[in-house]
Amino acid sequence: MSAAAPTPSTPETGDLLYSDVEEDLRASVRALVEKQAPWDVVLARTDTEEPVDTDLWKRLTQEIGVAGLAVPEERGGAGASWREVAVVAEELGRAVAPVPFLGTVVATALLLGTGEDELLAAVAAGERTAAVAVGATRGPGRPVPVTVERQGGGDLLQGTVTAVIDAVTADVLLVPVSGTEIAVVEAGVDGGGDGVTRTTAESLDMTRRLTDVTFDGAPARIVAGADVEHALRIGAAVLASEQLGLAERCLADTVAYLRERHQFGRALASYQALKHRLADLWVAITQARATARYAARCAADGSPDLPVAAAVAAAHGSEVALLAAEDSLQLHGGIGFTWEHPAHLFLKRARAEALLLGSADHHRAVLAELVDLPA
Amino acid sequence: MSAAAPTPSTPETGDLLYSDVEEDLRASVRALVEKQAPWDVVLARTDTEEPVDTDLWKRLTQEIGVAGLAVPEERGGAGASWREVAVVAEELGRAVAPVPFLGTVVATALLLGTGEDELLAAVAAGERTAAVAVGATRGPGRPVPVTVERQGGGDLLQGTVTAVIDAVTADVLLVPVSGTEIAVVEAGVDGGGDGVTRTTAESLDMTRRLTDVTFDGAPARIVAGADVEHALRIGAAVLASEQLGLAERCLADTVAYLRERHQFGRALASYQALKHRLADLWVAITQARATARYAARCAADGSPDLPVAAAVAAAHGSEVALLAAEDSLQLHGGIGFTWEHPAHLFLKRARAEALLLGSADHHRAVLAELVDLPA
Amino acid sequence: MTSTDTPPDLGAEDLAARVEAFLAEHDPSTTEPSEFLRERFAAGLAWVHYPAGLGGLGAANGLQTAVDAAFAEAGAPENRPRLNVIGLGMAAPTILRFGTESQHRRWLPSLWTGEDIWCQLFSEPGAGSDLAGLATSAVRDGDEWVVNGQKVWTSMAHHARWGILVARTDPSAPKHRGLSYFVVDMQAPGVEVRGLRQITGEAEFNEVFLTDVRIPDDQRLGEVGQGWAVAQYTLMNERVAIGGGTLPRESGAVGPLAARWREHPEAHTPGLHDRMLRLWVQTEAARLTAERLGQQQAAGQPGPEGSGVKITYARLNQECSSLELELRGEDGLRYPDYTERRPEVEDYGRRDAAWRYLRFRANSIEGGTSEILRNVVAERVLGLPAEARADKDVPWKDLPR
Amino acid sequence: MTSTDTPPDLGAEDLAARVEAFLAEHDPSTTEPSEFLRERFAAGLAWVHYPAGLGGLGAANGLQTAVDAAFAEAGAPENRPRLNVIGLGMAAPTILRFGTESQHRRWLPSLWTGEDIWCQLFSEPGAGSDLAGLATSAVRDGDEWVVNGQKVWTSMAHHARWGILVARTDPSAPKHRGLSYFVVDMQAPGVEVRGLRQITGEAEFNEVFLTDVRIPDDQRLGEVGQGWAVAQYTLMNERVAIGGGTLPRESGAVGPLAARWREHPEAHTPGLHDRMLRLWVQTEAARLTAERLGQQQAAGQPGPEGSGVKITYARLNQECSSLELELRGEDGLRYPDYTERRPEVEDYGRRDAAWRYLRFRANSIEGGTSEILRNVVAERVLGLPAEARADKDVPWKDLPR
Repeated sequence: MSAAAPTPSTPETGDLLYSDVEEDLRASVRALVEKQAPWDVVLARTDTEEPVDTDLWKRLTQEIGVAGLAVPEERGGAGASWREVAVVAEELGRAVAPVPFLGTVVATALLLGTGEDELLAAVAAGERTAAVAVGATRGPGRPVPVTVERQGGGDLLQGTVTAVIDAVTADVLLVPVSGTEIAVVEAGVDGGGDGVTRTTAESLDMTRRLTDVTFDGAPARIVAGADVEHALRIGAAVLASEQLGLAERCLADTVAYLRERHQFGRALASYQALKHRLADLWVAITQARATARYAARCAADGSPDLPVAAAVAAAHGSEVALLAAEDSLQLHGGIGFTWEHPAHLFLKRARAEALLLGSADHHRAVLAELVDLPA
Repeated sequence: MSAAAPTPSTPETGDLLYSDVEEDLRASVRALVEKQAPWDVVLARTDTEEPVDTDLWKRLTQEIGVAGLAVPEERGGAGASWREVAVVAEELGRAVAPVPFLGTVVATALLLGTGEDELLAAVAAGERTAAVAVGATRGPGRPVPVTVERQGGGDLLQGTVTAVIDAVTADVLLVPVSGTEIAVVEAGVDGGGDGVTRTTAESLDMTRRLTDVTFDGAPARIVAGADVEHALRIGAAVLASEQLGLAERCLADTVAYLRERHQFGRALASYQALKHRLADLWVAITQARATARYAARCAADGSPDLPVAAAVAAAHGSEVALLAAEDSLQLHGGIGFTWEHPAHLFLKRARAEALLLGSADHHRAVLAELVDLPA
Repeated sequence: MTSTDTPPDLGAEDLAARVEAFLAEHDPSTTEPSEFLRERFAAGLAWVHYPAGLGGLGAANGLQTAVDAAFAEAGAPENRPRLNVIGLGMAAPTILRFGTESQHRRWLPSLWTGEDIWCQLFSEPGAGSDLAGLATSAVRDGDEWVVNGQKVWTSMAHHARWGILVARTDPSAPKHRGLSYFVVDMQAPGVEVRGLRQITGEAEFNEVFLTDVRIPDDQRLGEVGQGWAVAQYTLMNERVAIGGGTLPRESGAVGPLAARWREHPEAHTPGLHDRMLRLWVQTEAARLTAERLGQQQAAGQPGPEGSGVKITYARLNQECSSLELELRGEDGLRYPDYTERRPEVEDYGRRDAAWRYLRFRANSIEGGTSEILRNVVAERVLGLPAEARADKDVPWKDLPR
Repeated sequence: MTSTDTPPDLGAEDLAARVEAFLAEHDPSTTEPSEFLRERFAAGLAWVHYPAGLGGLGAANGLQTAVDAAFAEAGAPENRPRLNVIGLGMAAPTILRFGTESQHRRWLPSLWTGEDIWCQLFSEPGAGSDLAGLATSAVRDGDEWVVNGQKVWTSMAHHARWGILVARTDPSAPKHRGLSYFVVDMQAPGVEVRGLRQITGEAEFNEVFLTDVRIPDDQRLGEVGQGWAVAQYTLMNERVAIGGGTLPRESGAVGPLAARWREHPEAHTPGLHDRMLRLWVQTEAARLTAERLGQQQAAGQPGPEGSGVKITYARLNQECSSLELELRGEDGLRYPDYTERRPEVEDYGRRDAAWRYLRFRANSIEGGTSEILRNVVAERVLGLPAEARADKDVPWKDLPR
């Protein structure tokens, strides 16, 4: 905050386009998701007791390998990068697919720093599902609500973590116990492992239900080398791509509806006020795409600009996705307010995502520090 | 900020309409201003060395009595109220009339608390012009930058006050020296009285130029009983009505232009995106009218809700006037960007007014205290 | 219908005296409620501005408030005003204005007492903003009409005994000229009411399917082909709700937001503070605007600000509840219950923040979308040219849909 | 025009060698600048993608940057690129595309060297967004055209030797079909250039009055009646400016805003902080969007994002400079000087904040209003129906104006 603070330097932008490999990956994911989880199937699942589409997740991980993209080949992954992960996130966001992808992303980023290669490989292969036990709204830089009791036979975990992302079907929980250490806890399936109680919360976002987890003397293995802040930042960066995909879907659905729907003898798409609104939304989405791509690029290349890139992408992506979902419902009129139309699936996802891994407000505050614009 | 803070009570709204007397007053002011200061005359004056229309001011004060409306009859005024003052402000704002009305309002509010009845009566009659020497951006609650030296023969004033409103032609300056005391300084005409140096500033708002005033041992009479905060609050409340008048004018001019201007074979007024923008502006203006009227009503009746009413009116009025002026210029297209079109007169006034007597940001901060919504 | 037994200048005092006399004769604590209401109707103290014999005394409109207050104070039974909001607010004035004398006598008493709940069968899946484009058909068959079609957004249909219906009686006429207006018996064969689940999970509104429903011609209101004008009259009555009494500061969606702010200082951030204050200012501005509109209406200047007030409240409800979710943080990610069910008619302020966020999305759609209302302001207030349309003079059946 | 002395695959190395050889022969420090520039043109190193004989070597478009850099490094004289931005950016490609061989030789050399500045005479007071509605007439008289009308927003006209002009040659044809395109001698009798004062006080642009101006027919570009197509080509070249090289973070109007913030902690408030951070994020998003667009164009995918980038930058310039005034407080109420004068061509970032606030109002008007650009996005990108218009097939003279 000196009187002659320099303008921040400009990191290299890098490649913001999609590679052919990425487009192929996108096509594979889209084809599978459109076949197995079209919106009416996704909607119908929300009224069941199985909110996660475990079969779709199995096929995504085992046929396409979406969980191992950012994991090096020698550690059991596909040896691609967070760029490709971000493309998958776009497609899953576009479909509000009820699979534990985001949680897996954060867990993978966390495990990559540790020596837990066996677990990492199992997660990458889709054989195991891991979730990171932090509150869903937690942006980088917030405290951890559990304690470790060192006992003779091993470490026992005590405490409650509420609103955990993608823990509904996780069979292993990674619990940050300091900035660099995590406790690995076997969670079992269907409810909980030893000393672990999971309760699936009734969640605003019906396609990504949150879990309250209580550890009451749960046996844990403490593992070092985990960079919790970095993993959450990777999560925020990838989330921005999910938001991009969601926003694109909302725009596309709305354009299609307005072209088809006639009122007063004209297609709604011919009304200039609606045209301009969609044009503004399209402009906002081009920006969300650029920021999400840049964040993914920084994550992939280990750029020192990742904290800025992730904060920009998250702050911008949250608002664009919410705008797209709210505009989409509004422009669909009454039908968009009904349960049997998909608009609410996107609205609920977008409204919840705007709080996930740090709100836009939080990310702007983070940014203020990073780019020397203090309060 | 207790856990069970009650919802604020609701003061009586009072009459928000215009009385017949007010409408008559409006008609008189409008007729005079339209005749003597149409926009091209106002514009031409800005290129001269006489930025204030002293002849118009003389007629407004002496023929219509605009300076004495809030002054009781027994003290030389018309015995009306701040409501009528606010109506005059609407009309002068609509015309961006270059007369020292706003400064007179604040000066009058200040003098009403004192025993300076001779001066008050002279100001009310338009025989003298008084300005309050505080910086133009000063909202209620900021310090005073002058000092008083008590000397044998009387008090001498020392210090500089920059950006004073309506001091260009003032022949007496009222300088707050504490929350309840003012120094009355003879300013002379054309430049300055004894120990007073005035410099008219090149101002963003060409129709209300600001003055930097330096007191270097200026003889002053210290007067008690002045409520500086209250006077500034009255000023902010009346300013909201001026902003209302300006916004109404901008909307009316824009509607007229869009109806007349054809592009692509249609009147611009037939394009729905422009129609909706004007509709939104109209809605905002109805709100500015309600808040300005309520502030004037509270000022007139000595309501304890005046601080809230003035802050709401000022915060809202600033933004609506600026929106109206910016939209007006934009929707006039290229012609609105030229010097020879009036749009810029309103834009510059509105942009400056948004800082006058406290910005919207400042008024919201004041409000946070008043309605128990602390940061 | 004219009345002969009404004093020409029935004043507030006269009415107060009549209420007092009525209460003396019918003790609310001992009279059976429906009996009490029927007697009140018969005494002309139901809606005093209605004609004598139809529940009123031909008094001035503004005098009703004091009468209602006096009955309420005496502990008189209510006529289910929230459940029968369509009947009392929209159906009744339309029946009065367009009905025959026998129709008045048939429907108004049980409507007012709340024995019969009414619903409104106007909107259709293909006719929302463009109501005149509706497709439900009514074909004449002797003294009856045979109705087929689908209506939607019908509140109270699952409680209703009667519905007011607009249907197309002449598809070869231009859209506004081929409509007629009926009263349909909701218990008639072929009327099927289905709850319409909405994004909150609940079914607050209904779809109504009409399959070969037979309506006697004496249940038609207005002339054949006059349906658009009758429907406009009904809808006009929808928008008179604003005004009357001082609106409390912090009413509406800003209330729970401000309360949450005051109760949770640990959630305060500068950015959220600024947004909340902006919404507070806008809400107060909207409140004063509504107050001013009420004063204008009371002064006989029925200004067009109503559309602006509705646009603004819809936006503020949405933005306040959305900000409230941000303020709630993790709690904002939870939802009480998406299970399909019928909601109570209740105060929104008491519902969960996430529920309100979802429910308020409809505020800018129901009762005129914000986009349509901007057209209204632009065209009727500012006098800007109407949107180009090609559907006014073409036979309805030839229009694109 | 085809060239015979250009190697079929002239590469970057070949060009570098040619530049080196040229510089060896023409020492920039001793050669007279205009002489140097003429020789550079003759050597085909002016715009290397132009044909041989017209300042180029028929090389690939992307190779120019390195050539310019090499000349700049050697201290070679410039060809007044900022003053002749219209000539180099818009007139030259149009002359090349639509001109005859003799027109090429007549105009391109002195254009490129900067000896002759060019201006563009398209917009009129009555034809802004709707350029095809222009009214300036050109009437044939033997081998000449007699031109009458008024043009506006003509930058550089007071410096210009030549102007590119669109005029109406057939008022009875529909608007787009009655136009022709000319090169007008700005020193010809009847051409009057007047500074057009703008809201900043300065006269940056001009009005140009054309009174019985005679233009020889050999100064026509393209066929009679083909003026719209030629003008479209000219305007297409206006929008290629984006891309190339990394845009610096905090470039544009957010730069001085952020600098002011860092330098004046005493002016910080939470509300202003939030607004500034939002604008910072939006600016960074816009920067990355422009970067991505540049990458797309470089990859041969000339996406339509350009309109969106322009809309966004206009808004951000306006909002950032407005917020900067709030941050300046009392200083934001002052203005440097409203005196009418001709401004220098200079960096906006160095001007006063209040000046920028005013100047940036034009950003959403000049070069396509934001409203028109939203139409472009809606119709050309999203494929939504075009606005209804009734002016396309009617004789121009019968249109409402």
